[in-house]
Amino acid sequence: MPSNPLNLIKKPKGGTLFLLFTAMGLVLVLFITITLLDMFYRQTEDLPALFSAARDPVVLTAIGVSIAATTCSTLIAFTFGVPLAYLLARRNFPGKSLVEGIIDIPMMIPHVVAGIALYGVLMRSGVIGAPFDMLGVTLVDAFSGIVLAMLFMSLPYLVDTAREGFRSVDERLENVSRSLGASPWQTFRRVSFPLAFSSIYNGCILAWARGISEFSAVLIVAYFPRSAPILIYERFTSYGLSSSRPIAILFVVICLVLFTLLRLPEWRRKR
Amino acid sequence: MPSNPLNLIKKPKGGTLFLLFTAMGLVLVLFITITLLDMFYRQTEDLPALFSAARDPVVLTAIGVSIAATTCSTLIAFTFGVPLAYLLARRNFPGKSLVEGIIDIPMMIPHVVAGIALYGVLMRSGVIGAPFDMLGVTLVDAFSGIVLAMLFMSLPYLVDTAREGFRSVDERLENVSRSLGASPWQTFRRVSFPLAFSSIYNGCILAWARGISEFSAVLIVAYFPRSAPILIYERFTSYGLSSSRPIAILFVVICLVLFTLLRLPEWRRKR
Amino acid sequence: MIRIRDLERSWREFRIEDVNLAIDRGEYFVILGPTGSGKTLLLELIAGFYLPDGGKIWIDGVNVTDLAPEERGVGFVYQDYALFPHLTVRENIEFGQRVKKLPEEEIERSALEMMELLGIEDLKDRYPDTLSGGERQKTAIARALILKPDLLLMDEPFSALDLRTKQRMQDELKKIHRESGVTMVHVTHDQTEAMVMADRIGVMMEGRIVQVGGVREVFNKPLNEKIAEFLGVENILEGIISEVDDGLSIIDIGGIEISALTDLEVGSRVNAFLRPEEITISKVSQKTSARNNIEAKIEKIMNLGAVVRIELDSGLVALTSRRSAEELGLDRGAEVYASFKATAVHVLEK
Amino acid sequence: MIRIRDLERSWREFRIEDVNLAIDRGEYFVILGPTGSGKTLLLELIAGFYLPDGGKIWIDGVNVTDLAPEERGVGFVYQDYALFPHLTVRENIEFGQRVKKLPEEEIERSALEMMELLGIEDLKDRYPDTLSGGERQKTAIARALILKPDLLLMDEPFSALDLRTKQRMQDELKKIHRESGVTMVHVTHDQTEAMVMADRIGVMMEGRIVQVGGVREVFNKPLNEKIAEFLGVENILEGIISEVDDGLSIIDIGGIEISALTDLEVGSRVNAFLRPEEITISKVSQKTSARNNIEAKIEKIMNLGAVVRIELDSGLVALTSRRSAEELGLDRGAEVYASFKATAVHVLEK
Repeated sequence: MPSNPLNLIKKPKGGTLFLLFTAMGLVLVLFITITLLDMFYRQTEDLPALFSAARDPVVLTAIGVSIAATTCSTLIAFTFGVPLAYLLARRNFPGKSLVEGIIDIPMMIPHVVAGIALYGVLMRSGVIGAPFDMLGVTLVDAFSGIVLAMLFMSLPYLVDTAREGFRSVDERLENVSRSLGASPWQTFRRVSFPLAFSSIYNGCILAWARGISEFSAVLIVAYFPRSAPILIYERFTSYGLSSSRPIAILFVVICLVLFTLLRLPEWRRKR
Repeated sequence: MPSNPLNLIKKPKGGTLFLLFTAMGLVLVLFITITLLDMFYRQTEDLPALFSAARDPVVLTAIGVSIAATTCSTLIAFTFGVPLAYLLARRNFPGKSLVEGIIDIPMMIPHVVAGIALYGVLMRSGVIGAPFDMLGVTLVDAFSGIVLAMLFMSLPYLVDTAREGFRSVDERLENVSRSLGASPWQTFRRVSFPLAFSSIYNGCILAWARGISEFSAVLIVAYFPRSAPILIYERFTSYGLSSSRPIAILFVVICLVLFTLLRLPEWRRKR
Repeated sequence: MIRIRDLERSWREFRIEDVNLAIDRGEYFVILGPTGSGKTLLLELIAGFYLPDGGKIWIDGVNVTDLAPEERGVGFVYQDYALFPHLTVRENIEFGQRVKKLPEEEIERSALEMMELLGIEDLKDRYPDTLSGGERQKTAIARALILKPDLLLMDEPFSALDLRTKQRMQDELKKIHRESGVTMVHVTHDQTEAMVMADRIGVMMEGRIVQVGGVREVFNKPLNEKIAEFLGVENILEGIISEVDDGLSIIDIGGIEISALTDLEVGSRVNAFLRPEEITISKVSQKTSARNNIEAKIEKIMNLGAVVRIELDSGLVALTSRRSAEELGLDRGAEVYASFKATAVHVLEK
Repeated sequence: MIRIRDLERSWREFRIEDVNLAIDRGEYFVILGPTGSGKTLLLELIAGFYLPDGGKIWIDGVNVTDLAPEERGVGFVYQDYALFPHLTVRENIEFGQRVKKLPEEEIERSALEMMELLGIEDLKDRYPDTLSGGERQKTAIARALILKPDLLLMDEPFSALDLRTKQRMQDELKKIHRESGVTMVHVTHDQTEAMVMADRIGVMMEGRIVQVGGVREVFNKPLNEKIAEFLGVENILEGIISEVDDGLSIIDIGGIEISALTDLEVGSRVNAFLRPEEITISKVSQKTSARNNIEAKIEKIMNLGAVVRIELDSGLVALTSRRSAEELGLDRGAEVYASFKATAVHVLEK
């Protein structure tokens, strides 16, 4: 009998190959695990710093800004992205793959470049910034700038996921709905949207997570009001690791908790 | 006959719903398009700056550092990630989903937090940095630090894509290969790897692209030697938009060209 | 009820063209054709899920060619029933009335009636993925019928069912058809199903309706060789008419003479079609003027379960029951007589 | 050749247990069982793709239970042939010799021979996705046979083929079996296929081998009701033996008496099995001592193409050819005689 302890699905032999592969894979797993656990472990040596960070209004405000901004950007992405996703899933039109390509650009270009491009259009004299400036609204170094920067970076995640969700809805269900007398709008509301909802929700979570972790574009477009990543970076450059780490830990824990809470309804439904 | 010009696949009616959806989708498409085109368009007003950036050795060195570092990190990810991916696709073992979860962590946590965590382990007194320091190798503010930061951030893309590639290889092909006398290693080399190759290659491209666009973690771990995103940011904070934009444009164009070249063999094969 | 003129449409790899068809009110019409012949597309065009590239469709005298599906009042049952997976059986059935915003009371009452009619009231709170094939089919039919459509289109309605359920549902569907009087158009690739269900059959091949007629007419008198082959007429014999005597002709098939009924003249080159189950294999000659009798040697016997397929050296293929093959002691190389009625031969000029 | 003792294995939703089996050298052995009975898993255990949870397997006297697949020298042909999609037909066939690092010259020569033998030399540079079902099957068989295995395992080898190709490939495979003398184990859920191909049959149900025997033996004398039902014996009659006379017994089936051959005693409660194609329907009585003859009324006639299925009011189901049903003018409500030989009834004590 094979002695390979990983051989639990009882495949005969081949143990040495898999042992070698396990060893190689372990290198990567350890790299990630050690990096993260070390951060938490080091902080246990200075718990007071963690507690004081958790009470520091500057820190809490920054985390609040991050959460509020990514929530706003996700809502905007949802409102405009779901119709676009439905369109891309259901209609053929000239230039469709161009549109799909454009939507994916923010994922492909370096984040800093996106920040530079966003700064160019959002600044007071920019194509988008100028009309807002006339209304007395400043986008750069403002909450709205954070939201737009996050929106730009997180859009593709929502649109792509929702589009695949709509694609996986059998088009014949929509046909049947129409033959039962439902208008296109009724069909969308009663059939396509509910059936794609789990994908759309998933896309929202992805967009939300991508938004809250965005740093590069926000750094360039809207240093103020300080969002959490900016504050962590600022503390790091000004006071070093020991001053930024408690905030980083606080931020990542809050992110992961919120992330888990957002996923909860999905996990429930699957059971 | 329907008058909706998008109605090219000749679906009856439903035009108003789709017209509304088109309008909403257009907002997003325009947001991305305008942001990017504006950057290029503005630069046309100052072409000399673009040309001088293209000749500036500091700029070229920074772009070179970015390309070299992401290529190194992709090679490392390939070497260790492909065996791990095969393992995850083919074997069941206790804690498998934990391992899969760990591999995906770098995608889920805020980039700055990853940077802080990486700095903590890579610095001279860090868990990984200390042994290297004894060998006389410094990881922080060094090329190797850039590579490790990129590796951390881009790993999940390669492992996930390669794993799905291996999963899509019919396991029965491996069975048949074994029944024809091939050892596990011969089966991997002659059947599984070639059949999953296109996914693996795709994963490499994703990891490469993720690496080259990484800014946050690199900013914290290895400001020097300056990679392209760092240089762009430095110029932006020191001299403003007009000084950083040419580099941004140069960088993004080079990225997209390389990206396209890397995709070329894949497109060819599909025809 | 339905009139279709010069209908034409391409969609992906499918193409239908030159479709002209008239289906009567209350009829059970089966469109029979091989996979890929465009049957489903034709049904979807009638329902309005796609618009034709050319041609017109009338339902009940109204030109519906450009109408949206929700304006046609046509019920549709897809191959795998396309039930809304997020709704219960009852919600599926009530769907059409709900979008029409009928009073809640009426919706519930008629949904209940419909479920009782089909015997699925016990399933009302179940979701489609917990239903068996037959239950799904009943739900899909109920969902369509509750709106009292004049026309019900069904795409391979039995292909997802096992044999027993299929036989039961065929009876059920015929009953619904008799009692409701709704015009039914049913698409299938299965000859037996078409025989069992149809009032009339339209044979569809390569995007065209190539033959329309009653069941016997279509199966016994296919219009050409291709149709004959699709319908399972395995014996297609080329020959020349050598003699005509009062409607009964003699056809010379490479030296062998067979009698058949035809109005063609002496010297005509013809194809003669003969279904394998029309041939009786026996050990004694049964020749009469109205019955062909060919001496032959068995080249091959293949056991197909209850039936045996016999290939003769003359090229003829016969099907006979395994029992009678055993009783006759048929075996490879045996000398036998293959006999068949002159009326079983269907003659067509080449 | 193969000996299996107390084999046991669970895998996903499948489970096999208590499998004991002996297959002789050179035999064509068919494992026949319904979908989900664990047939494929059994084959994969013999090939060594999985290890058993318990029990032992010998091939050619060697205990291979713990050997890796590459050490067993067993050919395997999967249901859809599992050709390597990135290799040409020729590269697929050469695969086994290449991993064995045979001399290039020998590899090419024997691959060419094998391709010529199966008539696929023209396909040698084609990739699997351009091949038809039959061509794929030939390639898969060639790929396995070139290594001259003592044993070839085949998982539903015909299920991916259309009817004509299937019939041709069945002949081809029988020929290969005769000429090469390789032991073949073939798994299928198709009774007809088992009848056509097998020297011996092992019936597998719910993870166990429930009956092993020659073709006639298995089909005519199923060991219990479940097997009988799976094998298509539609008439399963419960009764009591009321009279025994020199081996010919009379069984009382709820008032109707039928004769059958059995050694059981008077008063035994039995099940009598009767295949529907064994029943002849006629308008005149054919009673003899060795032939049962039951008066009945036709309750239902169902047209199944070449064959007609007749349900009688006595509960019996008969299959007869459509032609003879038409000649007799059979119809619903007709009074007929159902006759069948006493030897066609298979009696089993309850």
